[in-house]
Amino acid sequence: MTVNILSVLGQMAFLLLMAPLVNGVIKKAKALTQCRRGPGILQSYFDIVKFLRRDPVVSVQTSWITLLTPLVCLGAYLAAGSIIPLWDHRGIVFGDLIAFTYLFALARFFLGLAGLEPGSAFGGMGASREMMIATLVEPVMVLGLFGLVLTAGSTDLGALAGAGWNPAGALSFIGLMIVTVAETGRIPVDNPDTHLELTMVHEAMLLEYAGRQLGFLHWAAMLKQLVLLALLVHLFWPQPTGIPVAAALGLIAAKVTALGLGLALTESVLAKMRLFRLPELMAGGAAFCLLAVLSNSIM
Amino acid sequence: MLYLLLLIPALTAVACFLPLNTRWWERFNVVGSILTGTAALYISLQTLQAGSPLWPGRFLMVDQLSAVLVFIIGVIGTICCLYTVTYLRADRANGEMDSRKTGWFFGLVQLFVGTMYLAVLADNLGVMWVAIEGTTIVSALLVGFYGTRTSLEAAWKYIIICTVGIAFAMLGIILTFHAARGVLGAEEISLSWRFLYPVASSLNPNLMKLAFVFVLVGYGTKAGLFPMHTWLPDAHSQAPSPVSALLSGVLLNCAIYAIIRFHLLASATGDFSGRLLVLFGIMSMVGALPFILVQKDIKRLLAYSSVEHIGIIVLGVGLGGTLGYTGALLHMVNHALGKSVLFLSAGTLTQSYHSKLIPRIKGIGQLLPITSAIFMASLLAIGGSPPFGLFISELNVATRGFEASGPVLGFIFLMVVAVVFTGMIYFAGKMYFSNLPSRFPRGERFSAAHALMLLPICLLVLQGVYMPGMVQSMLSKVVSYMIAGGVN
Amino acid sequence: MAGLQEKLLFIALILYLSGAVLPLMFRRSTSMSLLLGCCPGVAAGALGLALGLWGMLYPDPLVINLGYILPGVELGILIDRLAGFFLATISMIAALASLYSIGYMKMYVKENLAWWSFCYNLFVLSMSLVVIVNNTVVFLIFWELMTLASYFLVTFEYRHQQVRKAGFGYIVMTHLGTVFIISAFFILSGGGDWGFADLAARSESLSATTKSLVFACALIGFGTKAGVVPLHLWLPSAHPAAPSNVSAVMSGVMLKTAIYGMIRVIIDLLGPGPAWWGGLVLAVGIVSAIVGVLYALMEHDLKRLLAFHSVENIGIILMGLGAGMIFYSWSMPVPAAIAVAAGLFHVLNHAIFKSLLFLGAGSVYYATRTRDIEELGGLIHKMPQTAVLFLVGAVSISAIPPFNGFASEYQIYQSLLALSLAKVSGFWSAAGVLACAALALTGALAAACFVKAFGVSFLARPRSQKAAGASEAPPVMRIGMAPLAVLCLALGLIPQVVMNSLLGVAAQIVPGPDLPPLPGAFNLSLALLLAVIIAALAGLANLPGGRARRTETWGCGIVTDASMEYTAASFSQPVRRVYRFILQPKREVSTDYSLLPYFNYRMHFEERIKSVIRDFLYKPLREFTIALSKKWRCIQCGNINLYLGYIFVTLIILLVWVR
Amino acid sequence: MTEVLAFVFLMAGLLMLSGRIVVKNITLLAIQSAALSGIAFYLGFAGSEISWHMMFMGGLTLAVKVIVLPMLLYRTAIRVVVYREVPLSIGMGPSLLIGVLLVALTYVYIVPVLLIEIHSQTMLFPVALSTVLLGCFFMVSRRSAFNQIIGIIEMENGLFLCALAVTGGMPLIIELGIFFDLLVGAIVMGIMTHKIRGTFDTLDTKELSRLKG
Repeated sequence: MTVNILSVLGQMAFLLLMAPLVNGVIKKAKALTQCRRGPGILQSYFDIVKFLRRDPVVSVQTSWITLLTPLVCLGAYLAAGSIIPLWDHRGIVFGDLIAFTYLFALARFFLGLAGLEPGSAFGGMGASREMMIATLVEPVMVLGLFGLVLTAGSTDLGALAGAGWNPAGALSFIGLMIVTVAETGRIPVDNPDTHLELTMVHEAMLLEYAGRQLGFLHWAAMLKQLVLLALLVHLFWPQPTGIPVAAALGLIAAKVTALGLGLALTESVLAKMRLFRLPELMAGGAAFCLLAVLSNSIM
Repeated sequence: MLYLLLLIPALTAVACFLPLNTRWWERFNVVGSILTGTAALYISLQTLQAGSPLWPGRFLMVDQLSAVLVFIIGVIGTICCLYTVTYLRADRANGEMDSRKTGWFFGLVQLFVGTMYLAVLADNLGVMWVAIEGTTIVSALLVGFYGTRTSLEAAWKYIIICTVGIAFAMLGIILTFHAARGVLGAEEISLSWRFLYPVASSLNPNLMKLAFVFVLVGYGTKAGLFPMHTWLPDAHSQAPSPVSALLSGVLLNCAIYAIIRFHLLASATGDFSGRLLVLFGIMSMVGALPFILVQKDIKRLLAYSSVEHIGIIVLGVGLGGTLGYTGALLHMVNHALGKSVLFLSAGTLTQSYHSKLIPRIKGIGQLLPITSAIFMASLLAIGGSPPFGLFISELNVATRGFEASGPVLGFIFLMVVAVVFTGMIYFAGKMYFSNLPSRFPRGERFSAAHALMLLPICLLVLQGVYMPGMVQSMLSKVVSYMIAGGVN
Repeated sequence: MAGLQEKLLFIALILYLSGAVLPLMFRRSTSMSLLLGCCPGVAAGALGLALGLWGMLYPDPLVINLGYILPGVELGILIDRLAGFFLATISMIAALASLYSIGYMKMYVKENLAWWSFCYNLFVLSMSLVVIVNNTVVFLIFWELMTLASYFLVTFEYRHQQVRKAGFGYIVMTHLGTVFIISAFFILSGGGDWGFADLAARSESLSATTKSLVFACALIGFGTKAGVVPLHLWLPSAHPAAPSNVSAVMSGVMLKTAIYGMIRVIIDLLGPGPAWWGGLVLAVGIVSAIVGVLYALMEHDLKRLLAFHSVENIGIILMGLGAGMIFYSWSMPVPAAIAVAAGLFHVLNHAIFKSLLFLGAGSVYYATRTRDIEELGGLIHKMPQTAVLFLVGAVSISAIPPFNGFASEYQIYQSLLALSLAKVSGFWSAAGVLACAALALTGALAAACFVKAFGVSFLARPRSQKAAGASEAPPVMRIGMAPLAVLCLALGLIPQVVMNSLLGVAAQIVPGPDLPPLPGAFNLSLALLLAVIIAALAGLANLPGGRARRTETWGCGIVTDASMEYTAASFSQPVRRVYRFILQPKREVSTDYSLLPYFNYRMHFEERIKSVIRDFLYKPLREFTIALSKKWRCIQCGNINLYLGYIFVTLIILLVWVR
Repeated sequence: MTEVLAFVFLMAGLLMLSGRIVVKNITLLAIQSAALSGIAFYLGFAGSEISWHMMFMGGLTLAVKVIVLPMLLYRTAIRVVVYREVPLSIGMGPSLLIGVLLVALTYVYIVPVLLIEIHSQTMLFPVALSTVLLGCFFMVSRRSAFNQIIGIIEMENGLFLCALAVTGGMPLIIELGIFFDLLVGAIVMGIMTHKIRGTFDTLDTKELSRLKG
C-alpha cells in the first residue's frame, strides 16, 4: 500500500517536474525552426518560480471560485496524469479512459467559470470559445480513444497499453494528434503566445489572473500538454516490459519530447485558423477516428 | 304502480295549466317532480334488484333495460324540473320571459317528462312510437317557447325533421308486426316486447333487416345519429337550458333505448343490425368532431358533443358483448348525468353573461366561482377524463372495439375522443383561464341549484373510481339480460 | 410483515388526501392552508420512501388486493422492485419539494393556495399510485389524474398569456399521447383482462408484428410524456410555466413515470423483442439528448433552459435502456441487466440534480422575481449558500467527476461499449462507439450550457436592479435543497452501492442468472486523490504568506460596468454559429443613422433561433385540421330541405345496400 | 277495385310533385285520402264478414282527412300563405323524374327483391311504400313550411295504407293512437306556421336558415 502511494506520488512529481521542460523544449524547437534563438530550455521553470513568488491580485467581483480554479485545474490534470500507468501497473485504480476524459472536463468547467467571473469582456469571450471548442474536441477524442478500446476490449488504461500499435491505430493516432493540438491550445487552433484579443482563447480566460495563481494555471497548461502526450505515447508507442523504472522514465521522457518536437514542427509550418473554420479541422480528425473505428469494428 | 309515473306528471301538468300565480305553479312543479322522481327511483331500483320484469300491465312493463332508463329519467328529470324554478326566476328577472307563461312552461316540461316515461315503460311497439312522437310535439313547443326568430326556426326544424324520421320508424314497426304476426298471430301481443323476444330467432330475417333499416333511420333521427342529427344543435342551442338538458340528457337516450330494443330483436337473426350500428356510431363520432373543434356557441358545442357521445353509445351497443353492452349502458347513464349538469351550468353562465358566444364569456372563474367549478368538472367529465365515470365506460367500449374488430377501430375511437377532449378543454381554458371584464360583479353564494348540480357530479365520480358491488351486480344482470336477447 | 407495509401505505395515502382536502377547509388563512398542504406531503413522502426502499431491496413483492372497484377492474397494489425504486424516487423528491414549498409558496399569498395544495397533493398521490398499481385501467385512471392535476398546476398563474398557451399545449399533447398508451395496453390485452399479469401472460402468444405495434404505441405514448424529440414540444413551455417547486417535481419525477411505463410495458410485459426495438430507442435517445441540450444552450430563461436539459437527460436514460433492450434481444441477460440498471441509475440521479437545480432556480426567482439570466449576475455574493447548492447541481448534470451525473453516465458509457465489444456485428460495434461519441458531445454541450447558466446568473456584476437587490432565500428552502446536494456527491462517491441494488431491480425485469455484485468503482479513490492534491496545493499556495489583493477588473483603462460583461447570448453565439444546421439562427441587424448621416447613432441586433420541429411538423398539422373542420361545417348550412334530404338519401342508400 | 283506388292514390302523390300551387296540393291530398278511405271500406266489405275495424278506420279517415283537415289547411293557406306559388328547392322536371324513379325503385327493387313474402300477398304495399317515399321527397323539394305539413300528411297516408296492406290493420287502439298523435302534430305545426308567418312574414324555409355550423 505504502509502496503504491509512494509510486503515485513519484509519478505526480515526475509529471510536475517534467512538464515545464517539455514545454521549454517545444518553445526552443519552435524558435529554431523560425530562425530565432529563443529562450532557454529551462525558461518555463524560471517563469513558474517567478510567478509563484508573487502574491495574487484578483478582481473585486470575484469569489472563492476564482481562488479555487487554479488548484482544481492543476489537481484535475495531476489526477489524469496519475491515471496513466507510466511504469508497471499499480494497485490503486484512480480511473480509466472515461475518467481521464472527464477530468479534463472538470478543469475546463472551472476555468470557464473563472473566465466569466471578473466580468471583463475578454474572460467571457475566452470562456465561450473554449467551451465551443470543447464541444468539438471531446466527441473526436472519445471516438479516437474508444476506437482503441474496440481492440483492447477494456477501458482500463493498463490493458490499453500499446493498443494503437496496429494499422488502424495509425488512423486514430492522426485523429488524436489533432485533438491534442486543439486541447493544448496550439496553432492552428489557438496561439499560446498571443495576447491579441481576436485570437485569444486560453489566455483570455487567464487575463485577470496574476501572481501565484497565474503560475499555477500556466503550470497546469504545461501539465495538460505533457499528460496528453504521455497518453499518446502510452497508447501508440508501447514500452518494452520488464525494464527498471528509471529506464522506463527515461524512455517516456524521450518519447514525449519527440512527440513534442513533432507538435512544434506542425505548429510552425501551419498558420492560425479562423475560429469558425475549426469545425472543418475537427471533422477531419473525426473522419480519421471514424475510419479507425469502422476498420476495428468490421474486423 | 307504473301508471303512477304517468299520472303524477300529467296531473302536475294540469295543475300548472290552471290560471294561478307563479308561486303556486312553482309549488306544484316542485312537489310533482319530487314525487315522480322518488317513484321512478323506487321502481327502477326494485326492478334492477329483482333482475326480472315487474308490474306487467297491458301496455306497460318495466324490465331491467327500461329500469335503467327510468333511473336516468328519474334523476335527470327531477333535477331539471327543480332547476327550472331558479332558471325561470332568473329569466323573469332578466325580463326574458313573461311571468304569465311560466305556468305553461312548467306544465309542458312535466308533460315532456311524462311522455318520456311512457316511451320507456311502453311494452308495445305502437305505444312506444306514439310516446316518442308525443315527446317531439311537446318538446318542440318548449324549444320554441321564447318565440324569437331563432327559437322558432329551431323548433320548426326539430318538429319537421323528427316527424319525418318517426314516420319511417312506423314503417319499420309495421314490417315487424307483419313478421311477428306469422308467429304470434294478429293480436296486440305480436307488438309486445315481452312476447316478441322469446320468438325473436324465428322471425323472418329479411323483414327484420328492412324493418331495422327503417327503425334505425327513424329513431336514429330522434337520437341524433350523424347524417340525421341536423335538428339537434339548433334545438339544443335555442331551447331554455333546462329543456336542453332534458333533450340531451334524457330524450336522446329514449330514442337510443328504442333502437337498442329493436337491435335486440333483430340481432337474433343475424349481425346485420350490429354492423349498421357500428357504422353509424363511428360516423356520428367522426362527423361531429370538426364542429366541436371550430365552434363559437357554447350550447352548440355541447350539442355536438352529445352527437359524439350518442355515437359512442350506439357503437358500444353495435359491438355488443359484455364489454360493449356494459360500456354502452354505463355511458348512457354517465353521459346523461354529465351532459345535463353541463347544460344547466352553461345555462347559468349564458344567463349571467347574456350571451351564448364563447369569446364573450370570459373569466367565469372570477364571476361565478362555484358554478364555474361545477362547469369545469362536468366538462372534464364529458371530455372523458378520470376520475369521472365516462372514462371507464369509454374504456369499456374501446376495449370491446379492440377485441371485436382489431386495432384500427379502437384507435380511431380513442383518437376521436381525445381530439374532442382537446377541443373542449381549449374552449374551457378560454372561458375559465381568462380575465373577467371589469363591468361584472364578482362572487356568488352557494345555493340549492348548486347542490342540485353537484349531485350528479358526485355520482359520476363514484362511477369513475369506486362502484359498489351491488351496483356492479345490477349492471351485470342487465348486461346478461341484453346478451340473452331480452329473455330472462 | 406485509401488514405493516399495508398500514404504512394507507397512512401515506390518507396523509396525501388530507393534504389535498384540509387546506380547502382552512382557505381563509393562507399560511394555515399552506402548512396544512405541505407538511402532510413531507410526512407521506418519507413513508413512501421507506415503503419504496423496502420494496426495492426486499426480494418478494408486496401485493395488496382491494377487490373489484369497477366492473371487471380489480384494484391491486403491487410493489415489486421496479415499482419500489420508482416509488422511492418519487416520494423522496416530492417530500423535499413539499418542504421547500412551505417557504416558496409564500410568494403566491395573493393566489388561491388551497387550490394549489389540492392539485399538488393529488398530483403527487397519483404519481405514487401510478407506479404501484397492477391493473392497466387503474394505471390509466391515475395516469390521467396525474396529467390533469399537473395541468391545473401548470396553469396556476393563468393570468399570463403564455402560461395558458403552455398549459393547453401540455394537456393536448399528453392526452393524445395517452391515446397511444391505451392502444398499446388494449392491443396487448385484446380483451377484458386488464391486469398486468394477464397482459404478460398473453404477450407470449402474440405475433411479432402485433408486438412491434404494441412497442411502437408504447414508445410514442410514453415518449410524449417523457418528452423525447420530436414529441417534446410541450415540455420546455409547460415546466417553466408552473411554480418552480412544481416544475422540480414535474421535471424530476413526473417524466420518470413515463420511463417506468416504458420499462413496464416494453421490457417487462413484452419481453425480448427484435434488436431494432433497442436500436430505435437508442437512436431516439441520442437525438433527444443532442437536440435537447443544443436548444438548452440557446435559452436565456433559467427554467426553460433546465426544462430542455430534462429532454437531454431523458435521452441519456433512453440510451441506457436501449442498450439494455438490445442485449435482451441478443439474450445476454447480464449486460442487459447492467445497462438497464445504468439507465435506472441515471433516472435516480437526474431526479436528484434536476429537482435541485429547479429548486435553485426557484430560489433565484424568489429573490429576484426574474428568470431571465441576462438580468441576473453577482448572486454568489448575495445568496452564497444557494449558489453553492446550484453549483453542485450544475456540476452533477454536466457529468463531471466525482459527482453522481458522472457516475451514471460512466455506467452508460460502459454499456454502450459493451454493445460494441459484444462483436455481434460490425454495425452494432460501430454503433456503440458512435453512441459514446454522441454522449460525449452531449456532455460537452451540457458543460458549456451550465458554465453559461451559472457563470452569467451567479458570477460577475449584477446586470439589473432586481439582481442587485437580491438576498438569501429563507432557510426552509435551503433546507429543502441541501439533502439533494449531499446526495449528488454521495451517489457520485459510492455509485457501486446504488448500482448493486439497482442490479437487483434490473434482474427482476430481465430474468437471467443472478449477477455478481459490481466491484467497488474508482470514484471514491479518485475523489480522495483530487481532494488531497487540491488541499496540498492550497497549502502550498499560501506558503510564502500574503493574501490576495483586491482591485477593480482591468477594462483596458476604463472603469468596467455591468453593461460590458459578456452576456448569455454572446456566450452561446459560437455554438449557435457552429451548430447552425440544427438551430437555424436568423439574425437581424438594423442601424439607425437618424442623428448623423455617416455615423450610426443606434444599432439593433437580434438573433433568434427557429424551432424546426414546431414550424415544419406541428404548425402545418394544426392549421390543416382547423381548415378542414371549417370546410366540414358547411354541411350544417341551415337549410331544412337539405336536412330532410340527408335523411332521405341515407334511407335510400341503406335500402339499396341492405342486400 | 282496390287496384283502381291504389292507382288514384299513387297518381295523387305523383301529381303533387308536379304542382306548384298550394291549393291544388291540398285538393290532391284530399283526393288521396279519399282513395285511402275507399280502400279501407272496400277491404272492410270484401271479407267474408264485415270487418268493423276497417270500416271504422275508413270512416275516420274520411271524416278527418278528407273533410276536416283539408278544410283547415285550405283556410290556413288562404290566410297564411304569401305566394300562391310555392318556391321549389328542386326544379319541377327533376323532381317529377326523381318521383317516378322512386316509384320504380319501390316496384322493381325494394318490394320484389327485399320483401318477396309481402309482394306475393298484395300489390298495395308498393303503392304505400312509394307514397311514403314520395311524401318525404315532396318535403325535400318544397321550400314552403306549409307544404311540409302537406308532405307529412301524405306520408301518413302512405303509412296507413301500409298498415292496411301488410297487416290488415294494426290493433285498433294503436292505430287510433297513431292517428291522433299525427293529427295533434299537424295541428301544432299549423300553429307554428302561424307564428313563423307572424315573425318572418314568410313561410319560405330559405328564411329559416340562421342557425348554421
